[in-house]
Amino acid sequence: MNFEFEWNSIMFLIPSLFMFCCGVYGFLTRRNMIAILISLELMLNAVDMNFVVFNRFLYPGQLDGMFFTLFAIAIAAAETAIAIAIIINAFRISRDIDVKDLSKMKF
Amino acid sequence: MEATIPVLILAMPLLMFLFLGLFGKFLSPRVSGIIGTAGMGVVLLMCYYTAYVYFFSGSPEFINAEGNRLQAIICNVDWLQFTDNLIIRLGFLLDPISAMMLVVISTISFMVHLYSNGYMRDHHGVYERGFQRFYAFLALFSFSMLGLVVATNIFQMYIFWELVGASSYLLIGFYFTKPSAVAASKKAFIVTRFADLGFLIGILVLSYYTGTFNFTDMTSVPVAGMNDVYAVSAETATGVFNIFQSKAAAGFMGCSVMTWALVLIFMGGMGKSAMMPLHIWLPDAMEGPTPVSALIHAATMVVAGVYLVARLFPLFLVNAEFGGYALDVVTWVGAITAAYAAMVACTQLDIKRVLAFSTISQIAFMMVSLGVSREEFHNLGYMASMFHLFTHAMFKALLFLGAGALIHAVGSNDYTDMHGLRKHMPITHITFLIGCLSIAGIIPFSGFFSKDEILSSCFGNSIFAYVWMSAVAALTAFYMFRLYFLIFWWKEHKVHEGHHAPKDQPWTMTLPLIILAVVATLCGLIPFGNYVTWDGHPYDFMAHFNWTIAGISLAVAVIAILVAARMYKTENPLPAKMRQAMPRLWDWCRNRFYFDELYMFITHKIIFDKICRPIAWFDRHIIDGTMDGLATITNKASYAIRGLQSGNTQNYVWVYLIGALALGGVTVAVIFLFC
Amino acid sequence: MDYSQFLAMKQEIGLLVVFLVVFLYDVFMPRKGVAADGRAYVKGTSLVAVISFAIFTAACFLCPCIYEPASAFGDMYVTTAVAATIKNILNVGVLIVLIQAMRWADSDIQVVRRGEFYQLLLITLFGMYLMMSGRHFLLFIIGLESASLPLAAMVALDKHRHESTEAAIKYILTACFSSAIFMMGLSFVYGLTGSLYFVDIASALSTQASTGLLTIAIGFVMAGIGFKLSLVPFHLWTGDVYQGAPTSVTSYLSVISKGATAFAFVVVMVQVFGQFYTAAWEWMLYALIILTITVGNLFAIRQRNMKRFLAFSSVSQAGYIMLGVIGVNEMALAALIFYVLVYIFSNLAAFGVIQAIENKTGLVDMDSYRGLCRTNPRLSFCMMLAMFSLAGIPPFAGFFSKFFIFTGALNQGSVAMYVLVLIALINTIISLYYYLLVVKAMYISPDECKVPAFKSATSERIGLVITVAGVIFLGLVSCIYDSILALCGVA
Amino acid sequence: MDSVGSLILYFVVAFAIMVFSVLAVTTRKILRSATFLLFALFATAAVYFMLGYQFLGAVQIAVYAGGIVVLFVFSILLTSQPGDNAKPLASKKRTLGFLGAIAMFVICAWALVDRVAMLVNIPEMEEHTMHKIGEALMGTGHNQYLLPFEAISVLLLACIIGGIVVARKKND
Amino acid sequence: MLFSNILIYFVVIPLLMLGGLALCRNIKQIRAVAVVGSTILTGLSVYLLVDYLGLRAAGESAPMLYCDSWTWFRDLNINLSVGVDGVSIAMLLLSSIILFTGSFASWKIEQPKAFFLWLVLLSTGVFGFFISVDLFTMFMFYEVALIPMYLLIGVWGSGNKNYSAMKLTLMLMGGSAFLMIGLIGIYYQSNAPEHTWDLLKIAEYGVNADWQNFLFVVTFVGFGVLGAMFPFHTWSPDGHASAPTAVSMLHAGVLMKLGGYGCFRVSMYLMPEAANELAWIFLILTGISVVYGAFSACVQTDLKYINAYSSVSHCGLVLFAILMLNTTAMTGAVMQMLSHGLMTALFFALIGMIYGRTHTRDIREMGGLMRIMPYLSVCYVIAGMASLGLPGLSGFVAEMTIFVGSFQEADTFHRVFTIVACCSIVITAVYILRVVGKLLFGPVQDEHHRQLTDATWWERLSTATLIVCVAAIGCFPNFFANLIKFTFDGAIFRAIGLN
Repeated sequence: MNFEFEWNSIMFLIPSLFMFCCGVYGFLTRRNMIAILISLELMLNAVDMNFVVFNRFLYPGQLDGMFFTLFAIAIAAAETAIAIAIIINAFRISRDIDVKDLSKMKF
Repeated sequence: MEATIPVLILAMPLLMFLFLGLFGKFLSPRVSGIIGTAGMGVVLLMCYYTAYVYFFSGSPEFINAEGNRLQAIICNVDWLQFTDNLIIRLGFLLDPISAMMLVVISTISFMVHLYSNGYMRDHHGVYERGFQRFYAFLALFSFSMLGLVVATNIFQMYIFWELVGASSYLLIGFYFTKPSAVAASKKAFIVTRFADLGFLIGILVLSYYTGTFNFTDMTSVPVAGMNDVYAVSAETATGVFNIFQSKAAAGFMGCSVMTWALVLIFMGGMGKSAMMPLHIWLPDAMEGPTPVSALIHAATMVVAGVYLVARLFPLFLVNAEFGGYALDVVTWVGAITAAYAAMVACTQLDIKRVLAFSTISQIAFMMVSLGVSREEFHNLGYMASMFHLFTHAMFKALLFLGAGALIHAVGSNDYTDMHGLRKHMPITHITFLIGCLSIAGIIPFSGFFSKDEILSSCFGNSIFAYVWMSAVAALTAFYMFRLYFLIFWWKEHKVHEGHHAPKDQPWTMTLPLIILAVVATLCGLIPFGNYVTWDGHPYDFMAHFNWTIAGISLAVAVIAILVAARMYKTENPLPAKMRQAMPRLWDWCRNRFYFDELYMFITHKIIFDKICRPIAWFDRHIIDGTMDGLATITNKASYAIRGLQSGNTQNYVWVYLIGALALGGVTVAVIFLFC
Repeated sequence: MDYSQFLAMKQEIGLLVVFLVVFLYDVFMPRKGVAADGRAYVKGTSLVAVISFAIFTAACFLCPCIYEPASAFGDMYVTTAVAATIKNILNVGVLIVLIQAMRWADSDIQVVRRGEFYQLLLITLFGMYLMMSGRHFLLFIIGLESASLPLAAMVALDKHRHESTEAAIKYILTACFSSAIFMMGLSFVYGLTGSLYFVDIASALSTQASTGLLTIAIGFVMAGIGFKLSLVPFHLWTGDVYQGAPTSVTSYLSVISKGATAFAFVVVMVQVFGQFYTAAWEWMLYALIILTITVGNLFAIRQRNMKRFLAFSSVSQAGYIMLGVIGVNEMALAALIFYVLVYIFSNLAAFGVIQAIENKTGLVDMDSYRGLCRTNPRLSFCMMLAMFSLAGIPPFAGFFSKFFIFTGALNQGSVAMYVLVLIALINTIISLYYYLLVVKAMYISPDECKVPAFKSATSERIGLVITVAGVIFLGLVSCIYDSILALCGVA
Repeated sequence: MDSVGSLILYFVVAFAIMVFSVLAVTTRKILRSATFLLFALFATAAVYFMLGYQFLGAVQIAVYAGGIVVLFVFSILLTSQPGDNAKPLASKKRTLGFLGAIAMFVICAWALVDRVAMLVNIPEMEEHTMHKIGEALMGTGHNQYLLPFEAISVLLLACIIGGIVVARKKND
Repeated sequence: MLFSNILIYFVVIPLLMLGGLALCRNIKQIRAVAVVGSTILTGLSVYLLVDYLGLRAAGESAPMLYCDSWTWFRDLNINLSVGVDGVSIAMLLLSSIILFTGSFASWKIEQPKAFFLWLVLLSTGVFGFFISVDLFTMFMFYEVALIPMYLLIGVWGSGNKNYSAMKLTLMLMGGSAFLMIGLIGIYYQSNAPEHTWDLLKIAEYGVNADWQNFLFVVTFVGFGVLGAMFPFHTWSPDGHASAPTAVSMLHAGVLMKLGGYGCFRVSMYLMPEAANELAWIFLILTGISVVYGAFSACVQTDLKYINAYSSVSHCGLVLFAILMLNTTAMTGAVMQMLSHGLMTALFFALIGMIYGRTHTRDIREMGGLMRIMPYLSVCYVIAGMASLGLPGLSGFVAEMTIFVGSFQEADTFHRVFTIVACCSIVITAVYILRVVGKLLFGPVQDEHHRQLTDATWWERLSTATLIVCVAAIGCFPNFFANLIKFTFDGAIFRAIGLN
C-alpha cells in the first residue's frame, strides 16, 4: 500500500486554534490565578504556533513568523514574571489567590 | 386751524396726569383737586373754542362752498411705521362728530372734576385716601378719550381705545381694598379686552386689504386744492368694497370678508359699549366712585362703540348697500340689548345698576339708530344716533351725578334706604326729575327730540323696528319713573337714630347738577342736523318732522309714567302683586337673565378648569415629565448596566472576548448579508 | 550592520539616558535617608528624576533636529515631526505627573520604592514611544507590553493597600488576555500578508479583497489597542484599576498612556488598514465610539469615588478622542493631538487636586468634597476649572479641543458622521451633568466640609499652576493649535 | 509527500496538543494542570521540529518548558498546600466560559477555512542555518531584528525591576 | 489695531470688571466696580447707538458697521470678527441696561464678590455674542453666557435650586449641542470659496441647498431651546423660580434673547431658503408656545412661575414673528425682544424685592400690598400693563408690529396662527390682572406684612430706570423700529424675494 499525503496548514491551524480556545475557556473559568496564568500560556503558545505554521506553509522563504514566535516567548516570560510577582504579593496580603475574591471594587 | 390748541387739548390732561401721578403725594388733596379741576376747565374752554371754530368760523377747511362740513386733519405725526403704507400716526382729526364729542367729553369731564371735589370726601370734609390719584386717573381718562375721538386713523383709535380701557380699569378699581371693586375692574378690563381682540383682528383684516389705517383714505376724498382736508364720500367707501371684492376671498363662513372685518370691528364696539352679550362688565363697573360712573360708564367711554361705528359708517353703509350684513348685525344686537337692558332695569334695587342698565339700553338705541340708517331716508339714523349720544351724555351724567349726591347723602346704593327724599334734597330732586323726564322723552326735554329722531328712522326702516323700539322707550319711561318714585316718594324718609338727615350737598356737587339740568332741558332744541350728518351735508330735521310718530311716542311715554306713578308713588302692594303674577320673568330679570352665572361657568368651569389647568398639568407632568424622564431613563440605564462592572476579572475578560469577537463577527455578518 | 542608526532615535535614547541616570543614582548613591519605620533610602531621587526629565523635555522641545523625519532599521522605526511633537506633549504631561507625584513618592510609605517608581514610569514611556514610532508589529507589541507590564507593577506599588493589589491583578490579567487576543489577530494578519511591516502589510493587503479573516483580525487588533485606550467593551478594568492604583499612577495611566495609545491607534489603523477604512473598521470604530461615550458616561454618573469617577469620565473622553481617528484627515489628526494635549492638562489639574487632598487627608470621596470652596477655595477653583474644561465649557481649553475634534470629524461630511457627532454631543450633556455634580458638591452643597483648610505642598502647587494655566490658555492662544495643524499638514 | 510514519506522528502530536490543553484547563489539581501545560508545550515543540524549525523548538523547550513552567511550579508550591483541590465550578460560569471558547473557535475556524488560499500544502523550504538566524537577529536592515532585540531587553529589565519591587518582602 | 474698534470694549470692559472685582476687598468696592462698569457699558452702548445712527444717516449702507476682524485660528479660518447692525445695537443697549439695573437689584446679595464675578462673566458672554459676526466666537460667547447660570442659581438661588439649576444648564447645553453641529455644518456646507465661519461671507454666498433644511432645523432648535420654544421650555419656569433676582432679570431679560437673536442671525439670515420651506413647523411650535405659555400662566400660584410662563408666551411670540419672514414682523420680533427684556427684568426685579420682604412668592398668601409698599406695587402694575400691551408702554408696539407683520402673510395657515397668537393678548390680560388683583389689591392677607417697608433707593433706581426705558420704547417706537428695520430691509432678504 502506497499511502501518500501532503501536509496541509489546516492540520496545524485547527489544533492550535483548539489550544487557544482551551486557554480561553480556562482563563474564563479557573478560579486559581495561577491556573489562569497557565491558561494564558496556552493561548500565547497557540499564537506562537500559528505564526510558525503560517511562516512554514505560506512564506517559507523568510523567517518573520519564527522570529515573532521567538520574541513572543520572551514576552510571555516577562508577562508571567510580573503576573506571578503580583499574585504572590496578593497571596501575602490575603492568603488567597482565588480571583473571585478580588472583587472588592465594583460597579 | 393752528395746531397749537388741538395739541394742547391732548397735552394738558396728559401733563396733568403725569404731574398729579408723580408728584400728587407731595400735594395736599385740596390743591390737587383745584389743579385738576382748573386744568380741566382750561381744556373745556379750548374744546369749546375748537368746536366753535369748526362749526361756526366758516373757514374753507371746515366747510365747503355747498355748505358741506369737511374733515380736517389738524396735525398728524408718524408714530410707528409698519410698512410703506401702514403707518400709525398720532393726529387730530376735526369733523362734525369729533368736534361734537370734544364738547361732550370736556363738558362732562369738567362737571365731574368739579363734582368730585365734593363727592370724594366724607361728611366732615375729610378727603378720601388717594384723592390725588383719583384726579390723576381722571386726567388720564380725559386724555385718552379725547385722543380717541380725534383719531385720524383706526390704529390711533385702537391705541386710545386701550388707554380708556386701562383708565376705566384703574378708576373702577379705585377702592382697591374692596374685593368686589377689584373683581369688577378685572372683569371690565378682560371683557373689553376680549372684545378688543375682535377689534384688532378687524383692523388687521381691514388694513391688510385697504393698505391703510387712515379713516380719510377709507371713507373720504381729499378736497382739491387743500392739504389734509377731506370730504366724506360714498365713492371711496365703494372703492374699498371693490378692493375687497377683487383681492379677498369670496367669503368666509357665509359672509364676505368685508362684512367679517366690519363685524369684528363692531365687536370691539360691542365690548366698550356693553352690548349684549358683552355687557356684563358695565353693571359691575358701578363699583367705582359715582362720578366715574357718570363720566366713563354713562356719558363718554361707553359710547365709544357708537362713535366707532359712526366713524366707519360709510363702510358699513356701502356694505349694507351691496348686501352685506354688518349693519344688520348692529341693528339686531342693538335691538336685543335695548329690550333686554330695559327689562332688567325694571327690577334692580341698586340705583346705580338701574342707571347702568338704562345706559346699556340707551346706547343700544344709538346702535339701532345707526343700524337702521339708510341712504333712502337721508341716513336720518346716523344723525339721530349722534344726537341721542349728545343728549344722553348730558342727561345720563345728570342722573348719575344726582344718584351720586343721593348715595353720598344716604350712604347706600339701595333705593330701599332712600324713599321720600324729595323734601330733604330739593335740588337733587328737581334735577333728577329733569333727567328722568328727559330720558323718558317728554317734550320739551332733550331726550324727546333725539329719541323721536331715532324712532323716526326706525320707522323708515321697518315697522317692526319701530314698534320694538317704541316698546323699549315705554319701558324706559317706566323704569326711570319707578326709580324716581321709589327714591323720592313711596313713603316718608325714615332717619335712623344717630344719623343726620340727608340734605343737599355742597355747591361743588349741586352746581354741576344744576348746569347739567339746564343743558339737558335745552339741548334738544339744537338744530343738530345742521351740524352733524354722515356726509356733512346739513339736514333740516324739523322740516321733515313727523308729528304722528312724535305724538305716539309721547303718548306711550306718558302712559308708562302714569303706570309707574300708580305703582310706586305711594307705598302699596301692587309691585309685590305684579312680582308674584309673573315670578319666572321677574326672577330672570332680577338676575339679569343669569348672564353672569353663564360667564362664570364659561371662564371658571371651562376655561380655567378644562383648559388652563389641564395645560398646566400637561406641562408639569407630560412635557416636564418627559424631560425629567430622560434624566430618569439615563439614571435607570446607568443602574441597569452596572452589573457589567461586576468586579470579577473573569467577567471583564468574558465581555472583552465577546466584544472582540462581535467587532469582527458582526461586521463580517453585516457585509455578508448586505453586500 | 549600521549601528549608527540608533542615532535616529534621539528621543528614545534621551529617555533611556534619563532612565539610566535615575537608575544609577538610585542604585549607587548611599542610602542616607531613614524613613519613619527605620528603612534606609536614597535622598533626592525625586529631585534628580524630575530635574533630569525636565532637562530632557526642554531639550526635546528646543532641539530642531528632533523634528526631522527619520527612519531606521529597515523602516522598522520611523519618526516624523508629528510623532516627535506628540512625544514632546507626552513629555510635558509626564513632567507634570512627576512633579505632582513628588509629594506622594516622598511620603514615608513610598520613599523606599520611589526609585523604582520613576524607573518603571520612564520605561513605560519608552514603550509608548516605541508604540508610536514602531512600524513593525513586533516592535509595536514590545512597545505595548513595555507600556503595560511595568504599569501593572506601578499599580501594585501601594503594597499596603489591598485595592492596589487587586487593581494590579485585574490590570495584568486583562492586559495579558488582551495581548493574547491582539497577537492572535496579528497572526492572522501575518498569515494573510506574510509580513509584519506596516508598509508591507498595507501593500500586500491592497492586492487582495477584504475577507472575513481580515475583518476578524482587524477586530482583534482593535480590541488589543482599544484595551489600552479603554474603549467599551474593552474598558472594564478601567474603573477598578484607576480606583485601586496610587493616584499618581492613575493620573499617569489616564492621560499619558491614553494619549500615546491614541496616536498609535491612528498610525496602525491608517497606515496598515487604511484601505479597509470604509469597508470595515470605520463601522467598527463607529460602534465603539458610540458605545464608549455612552457607556462611559452612564457609569460615570453614579460614581462617588473621585478616582473611579474620573476613570469613567476618561472612558468617555477616549470616545471623543476616537472621533479624531474616524475622521481620517489631517484636521482630525491635529484635533486629536490637540485634544490629547488639552485632556492631559485638564485631567492632570483634576488629579492634582485629588492628590493634594488625598495626600493630606486620605479622602477621595466626592461627598467629602462638599463645601470645599469654603475651606480650600483655591483647590476647588482649580477643580472647577478642570471640570469645566473636561466638560467643554468655554473659554477653557476643553471647549476648543472638543469643538475642533467635532469639526475634524465632520470634515468628511457623511450623514453617518453627523449622526455620530450628534450622539457624541448629546452625551456631552450627560457628561456635563456629572462634572457639574463635582462643582455642585464643592460650591453649592451647604454641608460642613470634611476637608480642613490646609496648605498644599510646593510641588503640588507648581503642578496645579502649570495645569490651570494650560487649561486657561491652551485654547485661547491660537498658535498652539495652529502649529499642530501645520505639522499635521506637512505629515 | 511524506510517509505513514509522519502521519502517525502528526496524529500523536495533534492529539497530545488537544488532550493536554483540555486537561490543563479542566483538572482540579493545580500542579497537574502545570504538568499538562508542560506536555502541551512539549507537543508544540514537536510541531516546531516537524516543521523544520529546530532552533525554535529548542528555545521552546528551554525557555517555555524549562523556564516558565518551573516558575509556575515554584509559585504553585508557594501559594497552595499540596493536595489542594479546586472547588467545582459554578455551572453558570462554566457555561459562559464554554460559550466564549466555542464562539471563538467557530468564528476563527470559519474565517480560516473561508480563506481557502491559506489552506495550502507544505512547500519546500531551505534549511535555516544558525548563521542565518543569527544574522537576522543581530542585523539592522529590513527583516532583521536588532531593534526588537534591544527593546525586549529593556522590557525584561523593567519586568525584573517591577517583579522585584512588587514581590519583595514588605520590610526592606 | 485691536483697541481702536469701539465694539471690542464691550468685551474688554467686562473683563476689566472681572479683574477689578477679583481685587476688591469689601462690598463697597465691589458695588463701585459693578456700578461704574455697568454705567460705562450703558454709556458706551448709547454712544454706539448715536454714532451708528449718524453713520447710517451719512449714507453707510453696509449690512454691518464697525466691522473688524482679527485672525485667531488661522487654518480653521476662525477670526475674532466683530460688527453690529441695528438689531445688535438694540440688544447691546438692552443688555447693558439690564446689567446696570441688575447690579442695583443685587445691592445686598450674599457673597457679593463671587456673585458679581459670575454675573459679569455671564454678561461678557452676552456682549460678546451680540458683537460677534463669526460663528465660532459667537458660539463660544454663547456658552460662556450659559454656564455661570448654574452657579448663580445653585449658590444664590432659592427653593428647589439644585434641581432647577441642573435642569436649566443641561437643557440649554442640550440646545447648544444641536447648535454646535449646526454651526459646524454651516461651516462646511457654505458655498463660500473657502470654508469660513464669517456670517457675512456665508450670507453672501449662501449655504448648500442640500443641507440647508437639516442645518436650519438643528440651529433653530438649538437657539429655540434658549428662546423657550415649546416643547423645550420647561427649564424656564423652574430655572426662573429658583434664580436670584438679578439672575432672573439677566436671564429672562437678556439670555433668552440670545435665542431669538441667534435664530434670526444664524438660522434665518444664513439659510433663508430653508427658512421659507420649513418655517411652518416652527410656526406651529411657537404658535403653541404663545398660547400654551399664557394658559399655563393663568393657573400658577407662584409669582415667578407666572412670569416664567409669561416669558414662554412672549418669547414664543418673538420666534413666531421671526418665522413670518417679513420685515415688519421681524422688526416686531426685535422690538418684542427689547420690550420683553425690559419688562420681564422689571417683573423679576419687583418679584425679587417683594419676595425679599414677604419671603413668599405664593400669591394666595399675599394681598393688599398696594397699601403696604405702594412704590413697588405701582411699578408692578406698570410692568403688568406693559406686559398685557397697554399703549404707551413697550409691549403694545412690539405686539402690534408683530401682528400687523404676521397678517401680511396671506395664506390660511399663517392667518390662523396669527389669530391664535393674537388671542394671547386676552389671556395675558387674564393672568396679569389675576396677579395684580390678588397680590396688590384687596385686603391685606397676612398681618405680618403690615410692618414691611417700601423700596429702598437702589431698588427705586433700578426699577425706575427700567420703567423709563419701557415707556421710552412705548412712546417713541418709530425710533427703534427704524433702527432695527434697516437690517431686515437689507440686501440678503431682498435678494431671495422674501419681503
